[in-house]
Amino acid sequence: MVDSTVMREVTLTLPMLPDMEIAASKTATALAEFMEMSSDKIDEVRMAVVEACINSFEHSQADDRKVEIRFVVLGNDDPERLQITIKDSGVGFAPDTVERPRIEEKLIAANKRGWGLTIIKGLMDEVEIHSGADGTTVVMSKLR
Amino acid sequence: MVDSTVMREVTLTLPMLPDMEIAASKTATALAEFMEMSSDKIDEVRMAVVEACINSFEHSQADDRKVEIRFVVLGNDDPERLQITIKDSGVGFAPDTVERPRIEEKLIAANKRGWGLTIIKGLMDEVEIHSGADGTTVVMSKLR
Amino acid sequence: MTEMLKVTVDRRPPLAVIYTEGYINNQGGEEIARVAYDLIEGDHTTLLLNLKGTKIVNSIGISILIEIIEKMLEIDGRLAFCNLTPTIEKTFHIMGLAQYAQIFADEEVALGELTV
Amino acid sequence: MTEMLKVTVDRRPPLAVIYTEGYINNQGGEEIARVAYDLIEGDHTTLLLNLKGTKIVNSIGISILIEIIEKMLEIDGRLAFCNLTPTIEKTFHIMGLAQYAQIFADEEVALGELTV
Ligand SMILES: Nc1ncnc2c1ncn2[C@@H]1O[C@H](COP(=O)(O)OP(=O)(O)O)[C@@H](O)[C@H]1O
Ligand SMILES: Nc1ncnc2c1ncn2[C@@H]1O[C@H](COP(=O)(O)OP(=O)(O)O)[C@@H](O)[C@H]1O
Repeated sequence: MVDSTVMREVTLTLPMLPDMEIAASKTATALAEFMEMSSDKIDEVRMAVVEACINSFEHSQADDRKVEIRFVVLGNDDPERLQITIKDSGVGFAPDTVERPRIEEKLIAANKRGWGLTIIKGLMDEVEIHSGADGTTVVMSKLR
Repeated sequence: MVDSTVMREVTLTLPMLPDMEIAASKTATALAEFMEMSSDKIDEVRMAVVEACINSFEHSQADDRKVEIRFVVLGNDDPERLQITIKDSGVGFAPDTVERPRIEEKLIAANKRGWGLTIIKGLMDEVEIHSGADGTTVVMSKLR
Repeated sequence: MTEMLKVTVDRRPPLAVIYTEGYINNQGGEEIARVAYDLIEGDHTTLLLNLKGTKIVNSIGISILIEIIEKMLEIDGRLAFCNLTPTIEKTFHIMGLAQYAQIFADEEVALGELTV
Repeated sequence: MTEMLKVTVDRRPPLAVIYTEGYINNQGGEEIARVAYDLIEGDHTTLLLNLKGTKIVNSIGISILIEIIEKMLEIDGRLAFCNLTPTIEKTFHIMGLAQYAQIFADEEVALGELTV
């Protein structure tokens, strides 16, 4: 990751309840607009945030039913990168064992799900997933 | 205040830096939209949130340079009320000694400022201000 | 409470255009599927999903759209899309969905191609 | 970085219409004031502020608008507003500002009234 200073840091704590991912996507929009990111890139960030949130909502089984999100604007003189960290304290999973979904298979499979991580990786510039018994942390970022 | 249950609670921590009030206003929008508040009321909430944030930014002198915001959707069966608490750990002030600004005077005065609290009270349904040596907490709410 | 997806339909047998307005999440996807299956029962074999009013989708919603595509392939019909936001279009490409469902810029272009 | 307010002007001496686009905060207010004072110097005595492109203002920005109103009262000119969002209009009423600056629904109505 490029070395740059934190210019702004905002944290958001969301309950794992329907539609709350939209709150996260709006907060992300505010920071991305502050950075003067293009509206297409802002849209990509929004979608990635939504996917990471619903993954925590659906899969984490976290007892506290909360997701913590940290938005950081990084840059040296100007905002260069928006880094978003989405953290749950759930059961975790092994990211390396998740198979990349293939549309030909999904079209005939009973379970058509399994696209979230693929979408996040496709829309963001950098994605790291740390997961274990303490929960899951997705760190993703987008260059301006 | 009407007795009702917390249906959703979202917290946001913002740095006291230019434009960060917009992040708070967007998060507020997400919750107000979730409640299906009318777009005019949502706009009123947004403006009140902006005013409360910039008051903390400008006047609190808080060492941590942070504002904590709590958004709570209250309701028994359906969302009834959006309560927003904006808290800083600054120097505080005595709300009762703040004079209500009068436009005739402001028009000829050197200092034309002093409208924030009046606007907040005018736009929200309920406003309580707790302030002291530990800082200031504004609790405001809007009925759907 | 939960922002509901609004779905409207313009029937032009054997084609039908489905318009959406709002967030295509779990419920949104199911609402579209319900409408699509009704149309299929009514012998509409080409469905055009006009997403002009949809600025945001999630992967659960898209999974339900994949179910509809599967169904269309079974009956030798087809599902096409138009008026996608650049991000939704990019997402469909990331997923490879674009191979199984045509994507058109707008409804005029789509109808021109789908009705020949 | 900070979302800057865009200000454009349509000069129709002795009137001028000022159009804004974006957030009227501290800097936004100052930008409007700069433009307004230029117009006043250029003998424009009636200014119409069309806020069609402004969905949000803050009280610091409005305080700067009060300065402009003061200036206009001094020179026997006037400042009027049009295309306010309901919330901005409500705020101006809460402040009593509406007594010192006329508020019109849209530019057509405003120009009709201001140019008689
Ligand atoms: N925050 C999380 N906590 C626990 N498991 C997760 C989390 N995020 C993803 N996973 C696991 O990774 C799998 C793949 O996730 P994803 O690609 O988003 O697809 P989907 O959510 O549709 O299954 C999930 O099915 C789940 O098993
Ligand atoms: N969070 C706060 N911390 C300390 N003082 C405050 C705070 N909010 C308001 N005040 C005090 O109350 C006064 C009135 O505030 P307000 O009505 O918003 O007008 P303005 O911010 O333009 O002065 C401020 O000038 C300040 O002295």
